Amino acid sequence: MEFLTEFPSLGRADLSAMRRWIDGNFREFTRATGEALEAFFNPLLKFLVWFEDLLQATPWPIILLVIGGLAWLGARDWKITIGSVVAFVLIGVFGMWEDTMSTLAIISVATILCIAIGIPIGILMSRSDRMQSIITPILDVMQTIPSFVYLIPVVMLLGIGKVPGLIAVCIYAIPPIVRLTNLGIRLVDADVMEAADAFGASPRQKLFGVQVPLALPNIFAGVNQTIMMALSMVVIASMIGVQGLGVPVLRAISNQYLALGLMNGLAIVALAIIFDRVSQTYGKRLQAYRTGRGND
Amino acid sequence: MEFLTEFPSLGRADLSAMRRWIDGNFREFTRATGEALEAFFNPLLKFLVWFEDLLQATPWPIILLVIGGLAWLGARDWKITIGSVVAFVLIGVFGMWEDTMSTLAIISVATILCIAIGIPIGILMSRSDRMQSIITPILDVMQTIPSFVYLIPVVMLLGIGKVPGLIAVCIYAIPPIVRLTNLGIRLVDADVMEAADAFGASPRQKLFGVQVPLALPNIFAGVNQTIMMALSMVVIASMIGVQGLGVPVLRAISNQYLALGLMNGLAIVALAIIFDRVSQTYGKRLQAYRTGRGND
Amino acid sequence: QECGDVSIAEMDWASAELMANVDAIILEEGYGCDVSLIPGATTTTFASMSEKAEPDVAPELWINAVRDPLSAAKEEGSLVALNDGPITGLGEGWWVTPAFAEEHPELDTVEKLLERPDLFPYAEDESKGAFVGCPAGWGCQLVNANLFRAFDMEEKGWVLVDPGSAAGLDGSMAKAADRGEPWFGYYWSPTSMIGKYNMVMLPFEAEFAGRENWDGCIALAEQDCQDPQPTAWTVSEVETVVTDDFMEKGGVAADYFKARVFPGDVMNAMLVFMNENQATGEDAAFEFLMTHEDIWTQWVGEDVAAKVKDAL
Amino acid sequence: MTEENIKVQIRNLYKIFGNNPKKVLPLVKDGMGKPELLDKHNHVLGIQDVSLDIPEKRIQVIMGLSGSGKSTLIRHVNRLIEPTAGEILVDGEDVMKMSDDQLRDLRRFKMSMVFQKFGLLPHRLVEENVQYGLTIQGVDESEAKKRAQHWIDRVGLSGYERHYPGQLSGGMQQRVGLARALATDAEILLMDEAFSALDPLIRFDMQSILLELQDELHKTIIFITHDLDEALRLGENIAILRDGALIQEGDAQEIVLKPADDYIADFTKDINRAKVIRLYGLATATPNGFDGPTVDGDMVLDEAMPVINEAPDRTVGVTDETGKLIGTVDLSTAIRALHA
Amino acid sequence: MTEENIKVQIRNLYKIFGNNPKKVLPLVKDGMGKPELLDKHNHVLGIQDVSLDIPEKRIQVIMGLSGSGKSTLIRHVNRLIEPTAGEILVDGEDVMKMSDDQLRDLRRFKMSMVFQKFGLLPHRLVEENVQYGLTIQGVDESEAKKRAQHWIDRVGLSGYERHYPGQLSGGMQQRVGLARALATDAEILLMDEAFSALDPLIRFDMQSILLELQDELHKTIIFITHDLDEALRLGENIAILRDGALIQEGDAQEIVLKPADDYIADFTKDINRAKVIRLYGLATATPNGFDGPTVDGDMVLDEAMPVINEAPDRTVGVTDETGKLIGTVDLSTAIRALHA
Ligand SMILES: Nc1ncnc2c1ncn2[C@@H]1O[C@H](COP(=O)(O)OP(=O)(O)OP(=O)(O)O)[C@@H](O)[C@H]1O
Ligand SMILES: Nc1ncnc2c1ncn2[C@@H]1O[C@H](COP(=O)(O)OP(=O)(O)OP(=O)(O)O)[C@@H](O)[C@H]1O
Ligand SMILES: C[N+](C)(C)CC(=O)O
Ligand SMILES: [Mg+2]
Ligand SMILES: [Mg+2]
Repeated sequence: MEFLTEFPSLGRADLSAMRRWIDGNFREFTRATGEALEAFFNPLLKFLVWFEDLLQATPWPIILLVIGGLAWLGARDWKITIGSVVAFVLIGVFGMWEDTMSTLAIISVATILCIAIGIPIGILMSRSDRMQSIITPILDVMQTIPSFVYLIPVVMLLGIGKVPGLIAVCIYAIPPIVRLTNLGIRLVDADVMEAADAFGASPRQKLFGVQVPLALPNIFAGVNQTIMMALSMVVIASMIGVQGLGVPVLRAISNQYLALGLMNGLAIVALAIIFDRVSQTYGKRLQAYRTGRGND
Repeated sequence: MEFLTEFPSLGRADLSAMRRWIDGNFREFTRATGEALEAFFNPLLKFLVWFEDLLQATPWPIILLVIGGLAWLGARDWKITIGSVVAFVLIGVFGMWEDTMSTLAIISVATILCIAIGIPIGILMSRSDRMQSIITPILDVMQTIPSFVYLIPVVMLLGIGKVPGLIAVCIYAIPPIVRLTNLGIRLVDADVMEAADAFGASPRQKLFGVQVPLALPNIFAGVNQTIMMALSMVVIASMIGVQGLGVPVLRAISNQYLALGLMNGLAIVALAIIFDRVSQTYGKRLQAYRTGRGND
Repeated sequence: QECGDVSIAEMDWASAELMANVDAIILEEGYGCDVSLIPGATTTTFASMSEKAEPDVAPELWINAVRDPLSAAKEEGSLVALNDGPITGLGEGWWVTPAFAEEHPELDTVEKLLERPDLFPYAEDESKGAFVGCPAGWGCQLVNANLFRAFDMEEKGWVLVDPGSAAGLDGSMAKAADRGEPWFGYYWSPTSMIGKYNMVMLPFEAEFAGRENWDGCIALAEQDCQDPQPTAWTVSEVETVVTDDFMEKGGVAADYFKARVFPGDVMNAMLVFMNENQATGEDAAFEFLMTHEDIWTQWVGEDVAAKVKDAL
Repeated sequence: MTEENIKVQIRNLYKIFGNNPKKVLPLVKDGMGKPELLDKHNHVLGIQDVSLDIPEKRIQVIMGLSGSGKSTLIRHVNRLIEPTAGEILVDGEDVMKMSDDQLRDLRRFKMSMVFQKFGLLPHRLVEENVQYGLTIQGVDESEAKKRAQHWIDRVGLSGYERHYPGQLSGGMQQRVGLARALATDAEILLMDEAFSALDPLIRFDMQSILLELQDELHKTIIFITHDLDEALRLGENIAILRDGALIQEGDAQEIVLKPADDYIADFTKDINRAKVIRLYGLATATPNGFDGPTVDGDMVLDEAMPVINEAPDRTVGVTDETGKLIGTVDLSTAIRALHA
Repeated sequence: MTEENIKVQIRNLYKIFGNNPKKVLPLVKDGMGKPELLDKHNHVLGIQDVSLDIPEKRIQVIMGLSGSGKSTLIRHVNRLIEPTAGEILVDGEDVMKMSDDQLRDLRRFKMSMVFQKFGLLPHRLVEENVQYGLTIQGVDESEAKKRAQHWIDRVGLSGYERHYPGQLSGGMQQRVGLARALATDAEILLMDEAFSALDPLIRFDMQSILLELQDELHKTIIFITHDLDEALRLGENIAILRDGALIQEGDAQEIVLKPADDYIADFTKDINRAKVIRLYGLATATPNGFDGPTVDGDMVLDEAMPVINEAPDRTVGVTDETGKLIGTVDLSTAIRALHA
């Protein structure tokens, strides 16, 4: 009976020997490559530090102006522009300006990076079923392996701070944009693709002239999810020493300060909504044909 | 200058008074409604406990059989069926059977719940732009407010354990399926919808006869993301008292056991991949027309 | 003497896991309780106990982080501390890696080391020295922040680095120790990390500057501590806390909890055992019960001890 | 012909596409035309003041240049498009004032439609597509299957029941749409270029179906076509649109022989006049009687030519329905009429 | 006529749709027909052993029942579909053996296509759609714009340049597709029911464009149509498909007067024979000369009838290209030929 209800697993000793063997090897690997890796990422670190310092040092009225300007450029919509500026003013009034700037610095870099890397991978994935079957499980691992698990090796390799934080955010936030780019391209109408083929469009011309534009609804759903994922990682990132809104949230948790957590959490949400609305409205503008407003 | 670089925020005293006021009120609310809420969720708790006990008590060969059977029913694909069974055997061999059963119990309930709730909400959302503009920000909050933040009130209301764990998982995992259902329905070809209209299809008939079937590629992308999100919450859930694979992961983190974390993390990934492949292959079967295999 | 259902908090660090599992085995086998273990972290568990009286027992509660609400709860009577020292030989303080200690034998106190921030360059600003504090929310976070001011460390060229979490703190220390890099920061014992890496704790030259300074300033949030004075660390406090529900149900095992004290060296040995074998709390509990009969038999009556021994 | 009931009545219908149709409506009412409206105000004039009575049990053909608003007009009948102004009455009821439920019932039971672009359900098999209207009506499955199969066979798609629309040729897809519309057995059929993708043989066959339906079941059919021969074969009444406006309405002979303007004359110039022109239109009175062979005045020239050719003097007498002589036609007249 | 170069050569082409075409190919080669193949093996026979030589600078019309494989055949010419067996040579080069690059160049510069279902890019404005082929070729923007504008004007869509395809009527969309194909100035035009959604006037105009193009620029055009009149107007050579097989090929006169079988006879029965039958086909030899009016033997009856009617004795002489008399035709003969 015991045999049936308890799975006949490897012996305790075997398992622990195996675990130790893995850990030992990884530790060696860390020692061997850690420094090289750190050196490799150093320029990124320098940039992130510079960018954060820039945001921190810039007088807040200028930041508000820039944010308003970017929102306007992206969305061309007064409601969104004013909403963004008001959100930042509120964040300032409630004393979260500095943390927000730190978070803004790392998250905007992370999101842009994820999108810039994710879309090409998604395109690659849509090219063949083989590619798809190779990339899909990698994405599955990236999304479901608990961040805590890879935080250990990442910290062992790169220490704590912005770079490992950025990596952790990207590991988690890239998959949606990759998947939805792939899906969107695969859903493009076969008749339209046939027409492009018939005119001798090269793979490149098909991609940028037909597939990507027609996949935009899905690609922007991916952008939305990537933004959401990136911002949901703010707290995790701050667990490995990234400054920003995650820090007070962690403090709030351990002290059960509901209001503190809520306020900072809402600041994160506000960033997410601003990022999302600006990018989505930009996406809508790229898809003018769907609302049939061609004649202006 | 100080004024410019430091945002003129509310005074420290005001802010902290405000926070304390919120916290105080919530605490009162908790005491007032906590028991009623717990009673409300009691059946769910009983079910979760029963289901976990069932999985734990069932002899493993039967579980393997059931898993193989379900995989086959869903996917009708030998590779996936065998892969699933092998994955579970490996999980058992590496001594994670019990934790896996616990996680399986809560996550399968959570995923099914999320999909069952999420698709109707997504449908609702696709019905009107007004609905969309109401629901979208709620989803944004659900996805980006750090789980830690809502864990505080959830724990204060319901204590720690399976029910709050389930709630935390669902809050995070529902948004993708809602969003992608909505998007998929909105992308359905206007010509086809017009035909359905012309034949006098009721909203219900349009929905189930046309919109949902044609939105399936997107809905299943949503199912995929919901599964991924649910499984990525296993560790967070174990922070508030849910048994399962998250517990050893947390232990691994606090003790820097790389291999332990990795193994349990991979078990989570394996669950995710099995859930995903079975559901996606099922989805593919529902979309036979896209591969043009009608004549069998 | 009915025991019934008992839930025990299993916190997510090694010593707490061990204790929770030892308690679980003894209550189940010795007292016939029906024990469930509930995983959690210090503060979520504490909140659940004070608000919902669930779980019943927190075997190893580090009270730094929850000092105020805990004393409030004690006054109210909803929580009861059965044991205010379940582990002996607790120690908190500022540590450096062994490689560094060897290289710079002359820097043998905190104060001496504080003059050399250049030896611990901070990755994000190399002109500064990095001092790794506690993750947000731990009691030690407040203490470190206040001591940082008390020792004028900012002027001396230090940055107080927030590691963000236990994982961050452990990782940064492990990485440095593994690679023989310099590392200076807070840690505590008994923990496997300290033993495993042979970390060196630096003594303070300053004397302990009195309870008033510590409790009235150093242990509080920064804004409530206007003028922190340099001081050595106070003694650390861990308690075994139970809910009043548990006491009302008869508190069968109350005597056991009161008597249960793990000597520091034994605890350290167990932690090293766990670490080396990547053992679970359960594994370690059996190991402890089998190899340290001399210790745990003193915590319980003979009949109970006999029952537990039978079950092993 | 007897006094007829009006089945579908369109009254002063306007439809303008663009961002703000209501704003430019007055301009259109004041007579601004389609090109000017497009040029100056960036709105497209879809339908301009169209009024049309479609009698019960008739086939109403609608013709006109590409882009003249035919599809837009037909879509108003079952309110797939909301008009900018005007009324549509079906059986005397204002479609615009119907509740959702009424409208649904109208579409379910009274009308069915064939779309220019087919509008098939890509995810359903051919047989499921054909059953669609019946399923919507709630007809039970086996009955629906039976009726669908009948129409599938009738349009010549037997064997393709379990194919998806994407696996069929254009004309086959169009026939699926046709079978779907016919299967519901609705009183009013809206057919937007329903045969445009069909070859002459199948097209002829499909036209025959329509004529039978109309004959036996007295359906009211609104039929858009570009094919003049088809219009002539089917259309008891033909309406011609240009730039959204209705410019002529009448039976085939009227339109061919008395075009309202050059546009229509041009439009019909390619027609096989031999199949349109009937003898009574050519007969010249013979005050002093005629004793050669006579033919019915309703006969078209195509049929009459060999008769005239064989007749003595190459001249025939022409009679009306009652058999009374109304005049004579000789070969030269006939040939001249054909090549006017 | 002079000896011509063959532009497109199709040799023993087979196309079978289904899960395992290669497996059933031998059955088809052994003569199994389309209905049987569908019934017993669930494969659709698209093209069955078609061989066809299409000479340079000609318009080749392809006709056939709906579903007979016309679209499938034309898609093989630029290899949008891979054949199950057989060869396609364009200018002597085997399309199946081309590398990706060669194939791309072929499609870019040598061929262009109008699709039965239009295949427009929904996200591009009308003008961008028309420019598409040029953009692909790498023609610079202002040049492309100019050429596109020319064709937009030519197909009658001026004013709609900045609309999206979704905002146009079916026929307007079809003309966008047409303009897009014409704008690339390719040597070979593949036109799959390119005018099916057009009204007679615009259709006539578009036919004229094709005839001009063919006349002035000597394009080779493969044209699928269901409209017999159109086939006659355009088609120097007509090929007729049934169930995927080529059953007759020849010029219009041949097909109308000597149909290979009943199917074809049926197919063409509705044709306006007056526009097909030419005098030389009817002329009876006059050994002792003829001194009345003469006409060119290439004239179709439609034009000749008034002349014959006005001629003395209602008889005309018929001459060949060189003006030599080859016989006479009288009115009765002509009328009988029309109503055979
Ligand atoms: N993708 C496909 N899968 C399966 N069968 C197909 C596919 N495409 C075409 N067919 C079949 O091939 C046959 C020929 O189709 P094709 O489109 O060439 O006909 P067509 O002559 O162009 O007809 P139409 O005049 O109706 O356009 C049809 O029986 C059709 O069902
Ligand atoms: N959704 C729309 N948005 C803007 N303009 C439209 C829309 N639908 C139709 N139109 C315009 O309305 C006019 C009439 O279109 P309609 O489809 O009724 O023409 P049609 O007579 O059916 O032509 P065809 O014979 O080419 O099908 C066209 O000029 C077209 O551009
Ligand atoms: C010192 N510990 C990290 C174990 C507990 C705490 O300070 O909350
Ligand atoms: Mg139309
Ligand atoms: Mg075709």
